[in-house]
Amino acid sequence: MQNVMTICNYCGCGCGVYLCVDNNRVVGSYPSRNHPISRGNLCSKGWHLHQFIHSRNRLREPLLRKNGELLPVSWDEALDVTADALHKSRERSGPDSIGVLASAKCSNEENYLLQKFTRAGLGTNNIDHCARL
Amino acid sequence: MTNSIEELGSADVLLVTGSNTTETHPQIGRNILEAVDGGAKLIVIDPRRTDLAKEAHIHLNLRPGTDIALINCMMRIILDEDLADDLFISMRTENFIPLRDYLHRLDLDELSATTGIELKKIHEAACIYARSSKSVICYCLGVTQHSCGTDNVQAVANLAMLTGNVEKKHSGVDPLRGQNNVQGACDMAALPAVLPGYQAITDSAIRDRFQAVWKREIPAVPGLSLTEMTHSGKDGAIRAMFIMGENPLISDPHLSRVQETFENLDFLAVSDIFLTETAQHAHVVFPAASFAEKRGTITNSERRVQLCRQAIPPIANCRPDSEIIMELGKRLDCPGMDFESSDEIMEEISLLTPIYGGMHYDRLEQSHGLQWPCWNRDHEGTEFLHKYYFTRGKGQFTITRHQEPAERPDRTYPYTLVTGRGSYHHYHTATMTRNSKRLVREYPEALLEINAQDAKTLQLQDGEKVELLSRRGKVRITITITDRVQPGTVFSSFHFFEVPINQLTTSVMDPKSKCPEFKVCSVNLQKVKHD
Amino acid sequence: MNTNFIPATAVIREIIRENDTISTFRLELINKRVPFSFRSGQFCMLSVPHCGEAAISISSAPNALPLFDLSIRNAGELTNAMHQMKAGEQVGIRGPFGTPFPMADFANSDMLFVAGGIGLAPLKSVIDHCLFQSGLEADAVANITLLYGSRSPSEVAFTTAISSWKEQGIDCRLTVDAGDDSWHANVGLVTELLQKELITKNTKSLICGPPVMIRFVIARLTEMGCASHDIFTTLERHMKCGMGTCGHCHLDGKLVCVDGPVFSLEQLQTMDVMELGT
Amino acid sequence: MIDLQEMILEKDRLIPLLRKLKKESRLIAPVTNKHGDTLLSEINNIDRDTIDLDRQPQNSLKSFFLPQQEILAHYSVDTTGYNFTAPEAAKETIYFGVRSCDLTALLYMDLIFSKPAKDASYYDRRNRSVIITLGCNDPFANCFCEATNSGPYLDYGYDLQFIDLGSSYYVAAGRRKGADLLNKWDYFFRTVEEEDQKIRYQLFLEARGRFNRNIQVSHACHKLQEEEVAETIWEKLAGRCYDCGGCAYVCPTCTCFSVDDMAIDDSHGTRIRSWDACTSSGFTRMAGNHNPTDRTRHALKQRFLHKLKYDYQKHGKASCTGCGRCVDICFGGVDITTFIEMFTRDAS
Repeated sequence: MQNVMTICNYCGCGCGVYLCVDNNRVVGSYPSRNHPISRGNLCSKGWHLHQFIHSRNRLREPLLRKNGELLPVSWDEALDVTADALHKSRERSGPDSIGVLASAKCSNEENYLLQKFTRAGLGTNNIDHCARL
Repeated sequence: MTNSIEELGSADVLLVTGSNTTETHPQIGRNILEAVDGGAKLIVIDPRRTDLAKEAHIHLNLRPGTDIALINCMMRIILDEDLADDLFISMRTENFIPLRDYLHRLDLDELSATTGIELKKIHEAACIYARSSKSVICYCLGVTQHSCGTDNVQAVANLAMLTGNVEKKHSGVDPLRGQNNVQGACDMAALPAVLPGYQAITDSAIRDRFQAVWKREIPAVPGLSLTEMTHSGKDGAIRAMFIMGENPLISDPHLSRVQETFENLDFLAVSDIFLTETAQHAHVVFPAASFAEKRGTITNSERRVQLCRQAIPPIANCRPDSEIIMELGKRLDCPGMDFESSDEIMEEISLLTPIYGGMHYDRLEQSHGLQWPCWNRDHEGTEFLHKYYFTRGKGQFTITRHQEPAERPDRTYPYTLVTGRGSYHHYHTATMTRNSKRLVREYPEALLEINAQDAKTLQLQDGEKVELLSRRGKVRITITITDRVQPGTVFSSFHFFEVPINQLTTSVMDPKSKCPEFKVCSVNLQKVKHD
Repeated sequence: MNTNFIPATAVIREIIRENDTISTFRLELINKRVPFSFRSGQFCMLSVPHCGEAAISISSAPNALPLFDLSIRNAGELTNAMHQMKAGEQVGIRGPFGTPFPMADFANSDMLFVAGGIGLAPLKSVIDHCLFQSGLEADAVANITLLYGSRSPSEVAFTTAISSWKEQGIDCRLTVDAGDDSWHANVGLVTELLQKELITKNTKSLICGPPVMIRFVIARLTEMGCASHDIFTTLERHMKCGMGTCGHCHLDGKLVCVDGPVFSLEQLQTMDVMELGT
Repeated sequence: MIDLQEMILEKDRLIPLLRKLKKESRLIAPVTNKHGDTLLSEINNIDRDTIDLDRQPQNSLKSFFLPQQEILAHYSVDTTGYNFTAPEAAKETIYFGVRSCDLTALLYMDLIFSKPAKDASYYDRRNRSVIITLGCNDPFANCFCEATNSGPYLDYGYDLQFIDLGSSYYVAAGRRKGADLLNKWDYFFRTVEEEDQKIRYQLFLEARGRFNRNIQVSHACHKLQEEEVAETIWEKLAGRCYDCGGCAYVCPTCTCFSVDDMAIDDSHGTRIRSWDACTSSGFTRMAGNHNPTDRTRHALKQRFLHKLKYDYQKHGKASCTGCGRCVDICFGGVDITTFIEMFTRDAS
């Protein structure tokens, strides 16, 4: 059993929380006492932070719509199809025909990468996220 | 937030407006209550009698959408009582005289009538706020999610500047940020008009700096905002979308228009950890790694950039979003898509983003994070903003005038629906919380809060299902009778896909911030006839 | 290793549809580690695949073993999954748990059963047991009366059992909150059936149903002079273990799963109990 | 034969002793990590993981004996039927540096998990454990174990009790397994001198005088046997309870749990036991929305009465061990000491 310090994934408070890891499974969440926000306690969501990680409903494979149905495919196929579709849309209707939504649930690095990809890769500034929702 | 969360605990007066803090920001609520228990005064502005409002010395339960009238009323009282901070106004602000003259022309009784709160209560609140030099204002989406959201924020800023309650420890104006990394997503420019660190996309010198690193030309014209994209419609400008970890088909206003857009896209790819309602519409779905399965930083409400450590490898065949983006980038010939770690990405961020200039992984690893602006390695971060100067120089007073919400109650739709996060146990579209057994047990279904008086008029029993209708759609929902809402107002959340409350909400937005008016729309309730 | 959280496997032998939402599942254990026996009033922890466990009272009498019945109302995730199951499929059983009815004290008594809806399930076990005893020894119990309330005629459950009881001489009086053209029995609350002539000095009353019903029936019986040690009820509470450790069924310092679920009014009067409206 | 009841261990011998112990079992001890938090953790490398005996561990023994989430059973549903199998057996474990309050809590859990039948998983871990406590010479800021009769030193219940005498530890065996350890590793120890006894006694007296907080626990327990708590007190407390469950989760004697199934795929899954809190409304809610507990008025009633009234009735002792963990972490500032102060003040 190992305690890995991380930051809670729910609200903007940003509590320091230990994920208890046993055999590559997260089996608990425990507040950090020394962390300036959590100060030894979490809210109900934080105390149960570990519960959704291994949920049976997690997506496990890339999916591609074939004949109206989402079916598992390889990573390469899913990525190729996506890159191809974005490329086509850009060729046909211009870069501003593509819209990108980033996420307030993802990391700074991922958001940075996605806006870089949108601006430098796709050539549009159509990028936003749910800041106002 | 301009302040740090910890500072709230030592403030003398806390004015909380449009925030159900104990439920939505529990740790901030904890600091507020600690201040109250230590003798601080608490003023809560909220149409609902939230748990925090119950602890308030004064609860100003205004009619939804009358924030400006209320703040103007408070400012006028402060002027009348000679409680304005003249020295601060003359040294640090500009444009005060027009505001003063405007306030003097207002009629206090009229303002009080507009808000639905008796003048005496407003008077008392204004004096408490203005008399202390350690007064802090916290606000949340209850202020911004209005068609006049930007003006609401300006009114709040006017109030703080009028009394000099900014620019020092324990006093300031604190927008509470909702999602764990909404602050960071903004900082990183997941926004249509800026580059990382809020640098204007229209500024060619700034673009040049980025172009030098990115090796590609960056378009100079600001892009479309989220609602402009999701409401672009059947033949709209948006033909293809890539969505990372968002669920607009539940979270966006006026859902039927969003559905129309999504059903007519040529292509939609979604990366998420669950098969959300939005992912169900996609052509391609990428299984993303959850926060526990990757490394990266997030920025909390007080601008604290913190390191999230990887606890386990990605489950099944999942991959971190960063890998997905880079793979797509490589396939579309985007240069600079070969980072080996999030550490390496941060190196590029700190190079291009001055406020993140001192954010280095080794420093974040050693600490509980650093608060931006953090200019360089020697800078220790910034506890509170606007010390010595405002971002734009002098603080700018701007006149804000009361404006009625886009929709007002009428005969057909006599009730006002306020939406927001409705439960302590759920988050946003609840994709994560509804996959947590305990949280589902605690709050299993969507509820509509209604006042006992209205329930009586409509002959509704607690726990009964009703049909809730607006001009745009209808949903079936279970009611809960409570004194949290005033007569004439009902409240619900958007956590439950079975009750897509945003079928009802309006797509009217604030013209500047593009923030939708989630807090006011007119609805009617109908008893559901038993089969 | 002692494995008190490992259920035994039971096969569903038969499913008896009692009404639109209640069915009785006749079960038989197939891999019991210890002999299985129980007494009327006890309950089991039922496992349904992927749904966890729920406490369900046993509705058949012990003499029917090795078969035993669980009568279940479709009211949540687990019970809904149970209602999708078919004869021949398997479920998990732990137990029996809890304090049963004090059957020995009922010898020679006039038995009055008052039930509402699914609340008849635990009492059914007692009624069947009384009838079985009567077959063995003439003075097992004296008269048996059942007052049974349902919300509507279509919700009347256990009709097969009730007709069989009637044939065996039990005075069964049924009532519904709201009747229809097909309904010829009483209309009104079950408390309205509680007439003076039903009560003797020798009456033991056993009540089970929704909390409000229990409260009003107890009040009425007390008013008619029934002693608190002659009134029994069985309480329903949320339970996770059945063994007195998980804490969910706490009741003013007691635990319903071990100290109950059967309580005499005499016991309940010393506690702060929802069913008494305190 | 137990012949080595009390011995002295020079501090220099502590690590060598623990190194030997670790070879035979898993070793758990308080460790302060790089984030500044002290947690009872598994010692993987005795030279690198620095054992910190100066700070109170944030977690208690509960995290190990009744983990936040544990597997009670594996199940499978397939053509062979619906079958359950027991989880793996526990490992032999030595817990070192356990505080008196936490051992007292463990003894309470022994009681809870023994009736009516011994809880299999709990006793499997318990039977494979050795508990070495450390008497508290300097109580922590929120501690009040003297008021709950669970410290600063203990008279029984431990396998070994260490008392810090400055340059050495006074080590006493309280149970067979502890005495066996003393016997086995006798060459690390020396015999107790009269001087050691004197210092130990002096330290004990001083420790008792060092508590910051004077909580009237036994007064509250007595009073609760005689009178009801005013409704206004319950309502005031409930109004400030924001339903985080934190007090119950950090409490070393809160043993309430939930049992749920976690499906892995259509035909496999695990039955999970996890911490629960009586303060939340879903704890007692039944199908059909009946709830015997009204959270808005009585959110904290069961928790406080259970600890101070019911357990006092049943076991003659409150089941609060004065560890102070729930103090200061409550979002609404209504921990058990707030209640005791409100209730006992109300009297005068």
